[in-house]
Amino acid sequence: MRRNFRTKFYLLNLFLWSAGCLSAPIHGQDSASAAKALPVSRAMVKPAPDSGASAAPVGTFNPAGNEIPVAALLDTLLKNPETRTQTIKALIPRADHNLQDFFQNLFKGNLYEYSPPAAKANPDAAQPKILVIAGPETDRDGENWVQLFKTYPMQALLDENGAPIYAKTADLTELETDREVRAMVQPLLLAFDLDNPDAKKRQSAALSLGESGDTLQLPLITAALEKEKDGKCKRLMQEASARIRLHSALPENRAAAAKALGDLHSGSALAELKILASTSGAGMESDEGARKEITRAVQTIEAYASYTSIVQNIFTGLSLGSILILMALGLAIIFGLMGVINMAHGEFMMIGAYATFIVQNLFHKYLPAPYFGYFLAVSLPIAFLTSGGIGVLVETTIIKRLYGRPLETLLATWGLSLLFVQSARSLFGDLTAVSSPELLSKGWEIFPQVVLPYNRIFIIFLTITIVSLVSLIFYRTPLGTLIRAVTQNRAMSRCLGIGTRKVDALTFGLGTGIAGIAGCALTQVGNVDPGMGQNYIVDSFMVVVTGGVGKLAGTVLSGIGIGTMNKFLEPFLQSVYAKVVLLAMVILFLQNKPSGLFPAKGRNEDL
Amino acid sequence: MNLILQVEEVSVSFDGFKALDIKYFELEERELRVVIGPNGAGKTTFMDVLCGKTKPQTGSAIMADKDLIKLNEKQIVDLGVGRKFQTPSVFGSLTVWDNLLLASKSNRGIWSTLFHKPTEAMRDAIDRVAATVGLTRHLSSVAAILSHGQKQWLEIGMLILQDPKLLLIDEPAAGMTDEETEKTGELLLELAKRHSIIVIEHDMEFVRQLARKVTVLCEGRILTEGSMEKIQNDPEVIERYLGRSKRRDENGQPVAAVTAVGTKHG
Amino acid sequence: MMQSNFKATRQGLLSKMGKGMAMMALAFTAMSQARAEETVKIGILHSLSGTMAISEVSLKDVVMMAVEELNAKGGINGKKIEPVIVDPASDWDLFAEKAKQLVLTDKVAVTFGCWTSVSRKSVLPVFENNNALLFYPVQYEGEECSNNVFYTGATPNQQLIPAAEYMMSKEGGEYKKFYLLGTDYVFPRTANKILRAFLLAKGVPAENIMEEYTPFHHQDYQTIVQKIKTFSAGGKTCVLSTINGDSNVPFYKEFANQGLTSAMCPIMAFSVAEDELRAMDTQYLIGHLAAWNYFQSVKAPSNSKFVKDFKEFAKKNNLPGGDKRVTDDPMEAAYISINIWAAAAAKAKSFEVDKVRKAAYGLKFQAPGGMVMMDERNNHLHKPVIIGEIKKDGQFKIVWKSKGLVAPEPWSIYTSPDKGCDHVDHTGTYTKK
Amino acid sequence: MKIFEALWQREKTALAFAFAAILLIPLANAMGWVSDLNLNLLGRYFCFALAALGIDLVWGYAGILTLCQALFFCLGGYCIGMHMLLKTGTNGVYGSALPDFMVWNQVKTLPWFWEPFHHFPIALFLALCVPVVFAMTFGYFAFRSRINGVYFSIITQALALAMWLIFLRNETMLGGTNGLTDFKTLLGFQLAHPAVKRTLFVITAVVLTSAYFGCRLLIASKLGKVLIAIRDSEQRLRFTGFPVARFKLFAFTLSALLAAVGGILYVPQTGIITPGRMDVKNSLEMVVWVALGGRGTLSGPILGAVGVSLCYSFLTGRFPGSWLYFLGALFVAVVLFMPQGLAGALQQLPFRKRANNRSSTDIGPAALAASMAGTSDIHDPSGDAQGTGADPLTTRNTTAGVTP
Repeated sequence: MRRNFRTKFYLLNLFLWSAGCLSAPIHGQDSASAAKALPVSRAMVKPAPDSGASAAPVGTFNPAGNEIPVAALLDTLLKNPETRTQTIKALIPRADHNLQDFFQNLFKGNLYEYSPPAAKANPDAAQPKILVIAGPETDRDGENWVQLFKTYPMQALLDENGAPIYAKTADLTELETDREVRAMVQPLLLAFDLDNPDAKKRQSAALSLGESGDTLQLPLITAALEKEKDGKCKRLMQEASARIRLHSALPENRAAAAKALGDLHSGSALAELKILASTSGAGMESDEGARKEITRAVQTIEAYASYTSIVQNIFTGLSLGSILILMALGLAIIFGLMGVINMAHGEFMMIGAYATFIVQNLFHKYLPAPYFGYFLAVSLPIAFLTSGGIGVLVETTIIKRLYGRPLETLLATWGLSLLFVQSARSLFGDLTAVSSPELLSKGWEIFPQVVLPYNRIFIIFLTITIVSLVSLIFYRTPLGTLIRAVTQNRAMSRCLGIGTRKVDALTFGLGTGIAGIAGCALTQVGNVDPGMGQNYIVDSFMVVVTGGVGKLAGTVLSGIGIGTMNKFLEPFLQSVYAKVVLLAMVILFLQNKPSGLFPAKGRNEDL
Repeated sequence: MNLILQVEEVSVSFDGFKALDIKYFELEERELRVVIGPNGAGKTTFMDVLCGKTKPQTGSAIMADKDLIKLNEKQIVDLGVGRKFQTPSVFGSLTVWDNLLLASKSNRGIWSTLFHKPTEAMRDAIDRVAATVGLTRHLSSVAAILSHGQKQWLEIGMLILQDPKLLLIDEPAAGMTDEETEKTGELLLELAKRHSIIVIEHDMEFVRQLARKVTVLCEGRILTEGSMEKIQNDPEVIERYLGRSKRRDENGQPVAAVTAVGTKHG
Repeated sequence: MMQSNFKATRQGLLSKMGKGMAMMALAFTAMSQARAEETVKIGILHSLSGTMAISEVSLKDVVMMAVEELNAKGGINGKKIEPVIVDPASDWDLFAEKAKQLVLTDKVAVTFGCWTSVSRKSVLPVFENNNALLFYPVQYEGEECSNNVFYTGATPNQQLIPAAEYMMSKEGGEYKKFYLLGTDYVFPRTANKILRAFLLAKGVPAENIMEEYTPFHHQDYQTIVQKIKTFSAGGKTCVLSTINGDSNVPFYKEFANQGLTSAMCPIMAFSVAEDELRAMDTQYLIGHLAAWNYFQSVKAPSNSKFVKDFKEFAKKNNLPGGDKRVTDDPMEAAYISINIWAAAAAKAKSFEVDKVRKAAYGLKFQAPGGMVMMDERNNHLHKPVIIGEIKKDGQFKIVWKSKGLVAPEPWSIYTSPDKGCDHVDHTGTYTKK
Repeated sequence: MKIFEALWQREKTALAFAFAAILLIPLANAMGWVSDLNLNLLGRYFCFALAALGIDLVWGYAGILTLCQALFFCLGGYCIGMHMLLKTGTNGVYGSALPDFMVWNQVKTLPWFWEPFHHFPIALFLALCVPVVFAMTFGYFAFRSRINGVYFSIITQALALAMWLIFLRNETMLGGTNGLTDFKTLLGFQLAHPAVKRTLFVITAVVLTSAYFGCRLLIASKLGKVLIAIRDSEQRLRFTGFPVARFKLFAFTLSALLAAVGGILYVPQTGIITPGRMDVKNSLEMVVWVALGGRGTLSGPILGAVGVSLCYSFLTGRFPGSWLYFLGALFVAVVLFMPQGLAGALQQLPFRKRANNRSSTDIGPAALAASMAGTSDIHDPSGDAQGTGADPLTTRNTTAGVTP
């Protein structure tokens, strides 16, 4: 019981502190007396929600007796916008489990004023406005509708017939709150979150609590730690606990905390530890022994950080490399194999990106929300077909007249690129957004602090797939044999009865189609605008040429090489200089290997 | 007679594959040597080494006390080595006359080229050579529109004007009619009176027409050397190279030549 | 007018062959003369193609809307406005050329245009040498005080300083460490120079300020986000971003995907407005901040009308985006520009540059975002400063607003404390005694 | 002197144009028939034509596609811009002897490399020298290691990109993104004065004319033939005993010099020089002018540069929303319907007689292709070249064209 009481006190202080009532955390000893004087919601220290016990009903615990009921307070929120901040401040100490949803939605800005329609029985009596929580948005006939919920506790709002009520978002008025209010609510939500069934929530709560460095919150974390099963949450809570204990008054506690942080390789505590470890300055550790431990922890963490940064650099390099490969692969076919200097290559990527945009919009228009995420899977083939189809069209109308006149393909495709850019601008304007599917948002945390974003992992795999598919097509299918035959010796192929026109068109279509896929993939990391193609064309040509013209394997290797090199340079140099140095390296590389990574071999190359 | 070229221990390999491995080769002044060998025997590589296009991993090729292997292309040309490539290599968008003018001996620096005025003697030489190779009518035509054989001759004409001590001629008769081939042969024999020449050839008739001494290359190595007669009777050569030709000799067609022509156009 | 008539005739006589053409020229001149009688030309000098089109097209649209409105009210001084639109195509040299064309050939009364500093610098001599007027509607780096340019965007103190102050305030989150990130050109460089001076003056230690620049159109923010992550690991860190244009999308995406959130490390942006947000997947952006002088979400009747009118205008004219179009700060500034000019011209009862300029000083205008005022001594605008937080619908929740209007400081007190801008008692820039 | 007579015979049109450009147009401007604005436009486009002429020498004739011409153009321009900016002196916004952007960057003393630009002769010398030395150094290493064709093109592009990024930086002390602007005088003359502008125009026209005829002479000389020979068969030329790398370097450097001269004349007429002028796209655009005008003819690049730029200027003013359609369609149409570029198309006009000449220097690849088109199928050759990794950026003179 004693312990329980203590916890309550800590929580209380946390609220007061966060509400700005206390200027500094109190390291008070006399917790009992402080607790008596203030109302405390016992619901706060309820067991984990899945244990079966539910929160106490409203108003059953009201030691002060003259407290305004929570429901009334909530009503004031609407009636009295001027005192809104005050009201919320008053509500904070009253936070129990039933209010959790209220606070969460307040924080997210999901609280609305709602004027219910007049009741049938009494059409003249104006219904009072009520405060509601809005559910997720759904699209009905082009308008956004939301389901409405009661605020305390959160339950579906029902009409006279017992059916859930929906409302147009346009008819709702948002409950405006200050950022200050939300800043006060945040720690409260964290405390709620520490025993949230969602592990992610617990993690971010732990992280933020650790950041606060507030010793008052230590028992909360300790309690949570005991129950915690999830490994990652556990780690974060340990880290948070140790970070808080760094502020402990006892040197040995601080030393132990530092050791724990060192063992945890806590990157987030590094800055703090460094200040403590310094031998001068305001924040230095006063105790010699503790400082030694802290210094050791700093070293451990830094060593670990340099190891993870290598992993991270390899990943970012691979990621950039795979994007470069994806961009350059189509060009390697069109330029490397067919000899067409395709200045419109970037624009074919743009076409792929806009195809993705259109598919996304169609999904949003015609399919229910749960299917939105699949638009990317659908748009990959669509982007391929659109870009490829336009590529075939361009080949059969323009490029086919120009084989053997590469100079003129340059001019014609330059002209085409202008046409494409302007068409995109007239059709879509300059600003369009392609969203990421839920699945590709966020990332995979392989180490603490090292997150590999899913969209980049996706692109790496996409690149691997496309490269494998292309090499399969080229070296394992009759079409590939035809393509290789025609691009190597068109006249001879024609003599052998190969329909070179058709093969040319298909090859060009394949190249532009891959550009389309690249464009589709780029929507996940970059933006979609009519000029986007221009951003990529220089890099694409550089990758193809550095790899060795006409060599697909060269393109792949040089893409990875340039990507990784760039990413290993960038941490040391500013990104501008990293790029300059990289360009210089490409120049020097070609000085030594004047025909790229994989020079074309052949006895007749002189002729 | 003096040796003009002495090649020792030259070996070239591409990615581990030994394309050329010549222990010893010598050429006398004003000698016309024919090099034969099956496809991939290293004939063209041998010429590439001599003119500086390919650098061997080891060996030396001494000409006029200088090692060709240590020189670059231009120095080799200055030393007096001229090269004609397998497929005709001329300046397509220049006229025949201009092609010959560029080949003519003169200072080849930038400024002297800029202010170059062809002398009477030079013009005469060009006209003479044009007559020799039968291109007088085409002097003002663009080289690209010449026929294959005419291009071959133009290239030979350019070589003549370049006036090298040693001519390296790779398959001069390729793509020529019998008549043209014979004329080419005569031209080479005429040239051999003043120059040393190495000729690569597949056409055995043509080889017979030229032949004084023949070197047989096989898998990068010199199989044997000697007169045409000796070669034709060498069992190893027959085994390796002319073997198939023996079998079909009853048709009266030297098969080596037939296969060679086939590969040329392939 | 007579003179040009005469010239055309003489030209026709000179080339006897082209008599017919001379007649045509005459007819043309006569026609344009007839039209010129009723209209006053204004130039619109915004890039409609090239890299800057992404930002500038909307400004052209909003000026066109204002022209329509003004013409519907009968024009100015009895003349209808005739806009001359040209496309400088994001090509700085072409900006100067087009400015010359507008000023010398089309003889426009005023020009509205430019976005980047370099384009403004490029056209500046044209306007100064010919005593013409330019209205420049974008927040800029200051340190300029031309007699021929009206700057209706924010000066550094009308955007940067309040934003930094806010981030340091209790309400804003009391951030202690600042990552200054920008695209490598003049505005971010100056902005960061001023911000750094300000932060240092406020006692932020130098090691708590990081500064980094990326090239134009930079697309790969992996490393930079990692740097931010490392820098912010200890908490209480915010990013002050002057990233421009198409780099914003990849930056915010990477930021979110590497697990950083607005709660952990908010980004305060100076170049991201509602229009840019249209091109972004807002799920990544919720809670990040921006500082401007206007947001579409400003609650005012004049603003509701402005927003509604613009959406209708976009729909009616089949502009891409249609009624999904939004308004933002530079657009409001462009709208203010033309209206202030119109008011000044009406007040001066003339389109003469000198008279209009004089009339414009101290002029007040009920802008969509509230009352604004042209300074009484220089060509900059007094504006409110507003800080907004991005919501998931791509609009801003207003979290802070300055009390009243903030006076412009073309010369920042943090970098050039001894300089001022005054066209009344001085000739532009002067040194304070 | 015979060669001059021949020139007079064959270059009547060019001389007529030169006469018009040098005398008639400025005169018309002085009389007020041609506006200052248009005169200025034409003068600036002549500068572009100079750069394009350079590209034609090195690409059209020697077959080396360079993608950093705009860089040399800007190097020349920056040098002269630095001189003019120093001469602006205390007339700038800040009233400091230092250029405005330096004051703004809180630079207290003039960086050392600015010092020489106080004096016009030195500045002019450097404006010519810097690009030339730069081109020579870069070209020397590139040509020495035999970087050919597309590989050469891409390293020049990488160079252009790297230099652009460097010039964008403030630390370079060249004005960053904003570049150099606010020029007031050149050699004491007010740049804004119409007579000064006219004089600049005349100088540009004279320089362009001399460059054109200089190139004419050069191409007609044996050196011109060597350049064409490099394009046709570098190997053959090498085994004919020519130091090919040196000739290439000569052409590359000369081309850089022409670009630099263009840049020197461009900046005083434009009033600003920024890194925007040297970005990758600008170099590509210059190549497009040459391709459009007709590669391997000397009038082609001039026609292309002036023509495309005039179109650009006209269309962006007249059709601000749709000019890209016109320009894009123009490029495509030229490719499809004028396979020899503008110059080739003009030469084919009925009233033009083809000069029958022994020398082949006038016959560009385009004309050649046309002459071969009757006998062979154009659809063929590049594939051949590709299979063996040869280079798609330089049209080789395709022997395959006459395969029976």
